[in-house]
Amino acid sequence: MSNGKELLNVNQLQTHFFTENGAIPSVNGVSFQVNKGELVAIVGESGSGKSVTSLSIMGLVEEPGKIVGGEIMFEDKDLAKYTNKQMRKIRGNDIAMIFQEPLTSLNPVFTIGNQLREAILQHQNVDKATAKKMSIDMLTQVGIPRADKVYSSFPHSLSGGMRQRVMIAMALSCNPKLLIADEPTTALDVTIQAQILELMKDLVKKMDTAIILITHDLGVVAELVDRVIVMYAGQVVEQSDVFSLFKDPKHPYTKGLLDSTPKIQDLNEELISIKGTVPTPANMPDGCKFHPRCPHAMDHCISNEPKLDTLENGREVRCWLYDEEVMADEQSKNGNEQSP
Amino acid sequence: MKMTLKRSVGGFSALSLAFLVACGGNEENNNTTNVADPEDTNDNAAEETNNNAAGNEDNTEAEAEELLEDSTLVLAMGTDMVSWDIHDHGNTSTEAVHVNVFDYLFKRDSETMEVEPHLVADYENIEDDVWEFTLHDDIYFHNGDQMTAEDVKFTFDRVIEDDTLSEHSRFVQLGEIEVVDDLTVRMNTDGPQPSLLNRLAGTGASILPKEYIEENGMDHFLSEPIGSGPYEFDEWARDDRVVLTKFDDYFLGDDFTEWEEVVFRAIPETSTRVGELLTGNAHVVTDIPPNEWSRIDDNDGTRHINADSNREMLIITRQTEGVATSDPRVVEAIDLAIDNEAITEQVMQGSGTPTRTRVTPGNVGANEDLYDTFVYDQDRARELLAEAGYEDGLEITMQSPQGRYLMDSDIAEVIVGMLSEVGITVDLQFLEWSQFIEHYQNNTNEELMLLGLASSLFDAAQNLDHYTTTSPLNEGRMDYSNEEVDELFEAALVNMDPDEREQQYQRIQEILAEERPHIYLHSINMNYGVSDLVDYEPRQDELYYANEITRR
Amino acid sequence: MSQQVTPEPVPEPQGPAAPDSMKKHQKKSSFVRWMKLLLKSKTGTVGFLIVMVVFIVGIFSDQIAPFGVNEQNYANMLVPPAWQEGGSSEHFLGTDNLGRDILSRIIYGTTISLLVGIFSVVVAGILGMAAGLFAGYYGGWIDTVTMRMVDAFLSIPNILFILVILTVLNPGIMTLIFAIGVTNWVIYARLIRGEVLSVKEREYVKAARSIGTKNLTIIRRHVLPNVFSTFIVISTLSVATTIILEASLSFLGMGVQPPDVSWGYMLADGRDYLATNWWLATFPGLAITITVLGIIFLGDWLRDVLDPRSQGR
Amino acid sequence: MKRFLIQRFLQLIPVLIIMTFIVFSLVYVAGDPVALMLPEEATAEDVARVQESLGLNEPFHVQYGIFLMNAVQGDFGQSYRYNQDAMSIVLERLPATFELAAASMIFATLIAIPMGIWSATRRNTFIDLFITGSSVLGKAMPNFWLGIMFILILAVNTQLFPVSGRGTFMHVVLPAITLGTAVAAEMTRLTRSNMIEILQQDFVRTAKAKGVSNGIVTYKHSFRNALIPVVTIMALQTSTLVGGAIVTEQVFAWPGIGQLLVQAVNARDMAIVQAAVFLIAILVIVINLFADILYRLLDPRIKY
Repeated sequence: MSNGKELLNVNQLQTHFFTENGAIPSVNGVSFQVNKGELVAIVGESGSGKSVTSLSIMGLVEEPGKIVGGEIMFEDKDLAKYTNKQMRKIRGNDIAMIFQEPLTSLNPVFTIGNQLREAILQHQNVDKATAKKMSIDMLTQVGIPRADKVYSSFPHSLSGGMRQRVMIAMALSCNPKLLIADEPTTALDVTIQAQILELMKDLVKKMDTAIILITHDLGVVAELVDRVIVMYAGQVVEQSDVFSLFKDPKHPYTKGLLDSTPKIQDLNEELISIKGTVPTPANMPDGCKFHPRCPHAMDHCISNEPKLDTLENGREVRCWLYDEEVMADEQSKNGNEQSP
Repeated sequence: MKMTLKRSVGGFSALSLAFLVACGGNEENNNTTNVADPEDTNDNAAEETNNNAAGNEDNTEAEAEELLEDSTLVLAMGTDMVSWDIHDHGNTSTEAVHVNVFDYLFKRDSETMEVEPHLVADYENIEDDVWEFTLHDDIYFHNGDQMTAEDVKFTFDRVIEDDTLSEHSRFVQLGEIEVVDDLTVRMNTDGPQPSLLNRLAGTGASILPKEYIEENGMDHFLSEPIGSGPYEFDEWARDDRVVLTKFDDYFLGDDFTEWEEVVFRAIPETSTRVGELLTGNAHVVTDIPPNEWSRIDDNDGTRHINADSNREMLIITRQTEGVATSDPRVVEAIDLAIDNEAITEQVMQGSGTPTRTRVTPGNVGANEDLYDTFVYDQDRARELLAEAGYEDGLEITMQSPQGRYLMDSDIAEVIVGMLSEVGITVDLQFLEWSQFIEHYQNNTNEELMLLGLASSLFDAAQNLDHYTTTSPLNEGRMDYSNEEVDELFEAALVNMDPDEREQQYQRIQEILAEERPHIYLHSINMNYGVSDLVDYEPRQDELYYANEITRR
Repeated sequence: MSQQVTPEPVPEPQGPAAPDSMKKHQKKSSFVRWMKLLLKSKTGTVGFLIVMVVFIVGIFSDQIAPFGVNEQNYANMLVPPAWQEGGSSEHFLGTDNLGRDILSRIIYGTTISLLVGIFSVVVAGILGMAAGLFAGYYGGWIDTVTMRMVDAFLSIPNILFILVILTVLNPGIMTLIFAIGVTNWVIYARLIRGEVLSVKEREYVKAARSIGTKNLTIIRRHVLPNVFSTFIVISTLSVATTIILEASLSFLGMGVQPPDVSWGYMLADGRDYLATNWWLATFPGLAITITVLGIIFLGDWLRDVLDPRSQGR
Repeated sequence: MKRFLIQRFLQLIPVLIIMTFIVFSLVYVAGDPVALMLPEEATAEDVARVQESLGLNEPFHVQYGIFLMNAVQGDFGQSYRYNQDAMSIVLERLPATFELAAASMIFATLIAIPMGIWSATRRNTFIDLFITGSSVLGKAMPNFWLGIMFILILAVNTQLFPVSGRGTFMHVVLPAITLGTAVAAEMTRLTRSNMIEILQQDFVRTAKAKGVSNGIVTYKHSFRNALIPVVTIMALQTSTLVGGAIVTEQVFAWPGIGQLLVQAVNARDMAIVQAAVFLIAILVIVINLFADILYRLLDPRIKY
């Protein structure tokens, strides 16, 4: 599969949580690729398994969760088989991660500098003074004024936006090949959001870092990424380049997501929301996982689970609507059922 | 981490070892069966403890011997001494330490308890109420000052004049004291005092260094006391230890004692105190209850000693009119219902002697016919109760202290059980000591009150002071009254004819044995654990003269 | 955001609003639900069973005990437990130095240990609740004085305080309960006051006040349900602490006094026999340890189910 | 900081006044010690005489007033038993109790913190179960029982440690373990639950995402945060520790304030009781104050 451009290839990843009520498949056969320097978004509602996917890549799934199947090929090495010790060399160095809550993601009792240089000291063979210099440099790069002062201050004295900049600085300090950003702007003010996204975009371009952006906000996606992966209930339901997706969403779920995102041009239109909520892993419906909420659900969807089909120009979708056989069946059954 | 693990294991093992101790003991016991004493149910566990300890026997002895080589004697007591003020402590265990640092004018012989001259070289009873004492001329205090008549006068004047001192009431009768010359004093007592010499051979009669106290003040004396005794004060860490060192210029000579250092340790917890003996860190330990005897006896290198004391357990009966116990038949029934031997032999494992008198052998005026005897007759007790009109039962209250005297609460519970067998229901009230003594002092005692009484005077004058009609120790408390007793007591108090006086006292005791203002139970034996490295003959007055303990 | 395991629905503290007709039905189903919850936790189940057994023994001690509590027998003194050499099946756990049956005494002791444990917590709870409500609700100098009193009480080790109180009042069951109660009220006072203060600031309480709802009603409806679960947990664990405390007081001669008997008294009384006749102290000691263990297990489980924040801790 | 300290000190004054009032009232109600001071043979007259000489016949408020005036000057009256200034006797004992309490605290901390961390990081394993189990057991055993067992097993039977008394380092081991066990148990439980909470925090995940070692995650990032509440508990435990010392000192014949207090209470030597309670209360308060300051130092979020 490797073609020299490919950085990460997640293949049939399965991460389960083992609880008193049995194993709960939180990530259930997820596959996707990320190329070097590529900006990819994973989109989905909370509970769709997108965060667990990212944590699985990082090897940070907590007990009682466990990767039970599939592979995570990173530069042709299977991270799913790595021990924690081996993963430590990857984490923060080759793959870095930014979390949603800048407020709680920094340790309140250590200075910014202390936490920032930690990763540098861990992965690069430099002394403390150099690490400090590199840290301050990094802080400057993420646009923090008076970086040397911020270096020795505590997290609580910084604003949310500043803290997220610190997080970015921390993540990029070792020049990673892949940056996973888990809802990096959700907790921030709208005005700050744009700045942070812009900053990330600039920096990864400069450093040739690939990004996996985890978000539920399609607005953010549109601004930043090249390609979008839509997840629902632990599975990939659609995968497409960003333009095609916005122009012509295939999966009914993607459509629903797009319809529920406000756009400047239709401010006067009513927002359409997807009815219902994401099913909890414990109460997964049979058949297509989305059928209870799907406006186009057919009888076939209730008991048969669709596969991820490849469409034209590399797009993928998991929906019976694009299966010609099924559609033919359905049409003959209902006669005048309309197509999407 | 390692240490942590140990701790948790320790926690568990403390618990489980209790079982091991027991179970293991049983098995091992099969091999080393101790047939000698089948009745002794203590054996199983005791034997085991011993086995465990056996491996360290050498160690034990080595430690004890090491101490002896340094000529250090260690005594472990249940309570610490309370003060160096010889006139203001009022307790025996304090006096037991004091006697090593101070001297009395007279001293009791260790075996016979006879009063003999000590600091006094010569004395004369000039008139019934005038006494003259001459000191030895080579007595020195620890600071080098010679002891003179002035010191004697100073000492007794202090206790006579200061009525806040606890010993005050025992010494007021001494009257005026004159210094005749350097070494001679004359006491003009307040009336004839037949028991004067006894008084001069006990608590409060140690001689203090006048000059030292007047120069430095009493407070300084109390923190750095000096006396004329065989040992000098070295250190007192309260509730821990009193350390005394040998005084080289002692007037009875350098070889009076073989110990260079004597340590009195205070260890309130009985099993801990016994532990110190078993591990060889103490040579003599006091106040050993019966359950520990086997542990001490079975251990190589230690033994337990049972000795007479001048303490007695008794029940105060309230004979105030209208109270059930004012009926002599009721008190007799109570006395008859109590099986004293069962108490002394079963409960106390032989650590007591039944008695029907308060004046036990060793005291002036003792009536030996009433000692080591008791009355017990349940049927007669029931008859007497029926005669008194209580055939359907009688309900009375008994107050008892707890933990004050050897096995006091056990004795109280046993007595309640015995009385219930003849139809007397007793509401037993255990009182914490301070509450108890308050009831006692305020005369709010109920029908019965269990008490232990000691006497330091070794003279019936003190023991029998409780029974005269107007005695503050009687009036309001027992409300016992017998004219003959009153007359005999008054007469004996000033009777300078020893034989006649003795007879008077003995007659009083006969009356008391029948009329029972106090129901006498038994004299308490004192129990000691002693290392086999030393010889020790406990004294009846419970004082620990270190020089009387000797190396084997 | 991330895929968390959904916890079992946590039972809300019962609101007082349930209409009477509903209650019976609710009771049953909630009982079943509680039992299910209980069985899920091993330690909780063990704790619950221990506590139940102890309670039953405590309540029916008269019927269960083979001998009278103070029934002496001089012919049978210091008999070891039945399985030991020299033991007798009549006295399963052996006899003490006055020939009293240890098993029977432990059974009787259960009642008194529990009485002291539970009622001292009740006394402390009532006092603390009153003080906490009063201080929290009226604020001002009442609050200041109460809180300074709480601080003063907290600065003195409670065993010391109880010791001094017991010197004044002769030790006994009632005085013990009283002494422990008046010493431990501070824990509850602080808890309740804190809750009252926070509840007072809430909008709905302000609203309730503005329409003239009585203070008592506000307290009953808004304060008590909120502190109920913490209160229950603290009280449960307090019973355990009190049983230990009573033992320590007995050791110092200030615990339950004979002819009454508690585990603490037996343990303290038998301690001198540990080296020679181990069964005198070991069995009451085990009774204390096992019971306290059970109560702590139960209390921890209660904390887990009543306070969702502490799940699994 | 200065303002905070001043404020805290000012708060102490009413606390101390209330405390002395409570103790004094109790002592007053407890009645006078005169009956105990005198031998069994003493008469009512003797009692009255001594009472007057000690000023015990004054009314309550007068006695309290005098007491308070003197207390401010550090004078808590004379111990009737020792015929000495009560406070000086109590102070004389302070080092012993301090030594015992400090040793117990060190023992407890050394045990509890690693144990708590260990069991928190190995949640639901056998080790966790074992540690939580032993900590419950540690709380469930009355400490005098533990002490006597230690003496029997470790001092008398195996002679690893001295039986009793104060002196060398070995002397303090058994009493310190006896006294420290309950505290260690409590602290283990607390450390564990704090650690579990902290380990679930976002910043721990951040640290892991940086690729730092487990040790750094556990001991640097988590422990420092978990320590903050533990410090408070340690301070609160001083009161428990002193309370436990009363019992432990008795078992091991340790010449500290605890033993002094028990004897003083039994003998109604109330000058000593008052002086000791006052001193202990002050110590407890001061230690808690220190903990408060330490708390602020450990947690940079708190501003003065």
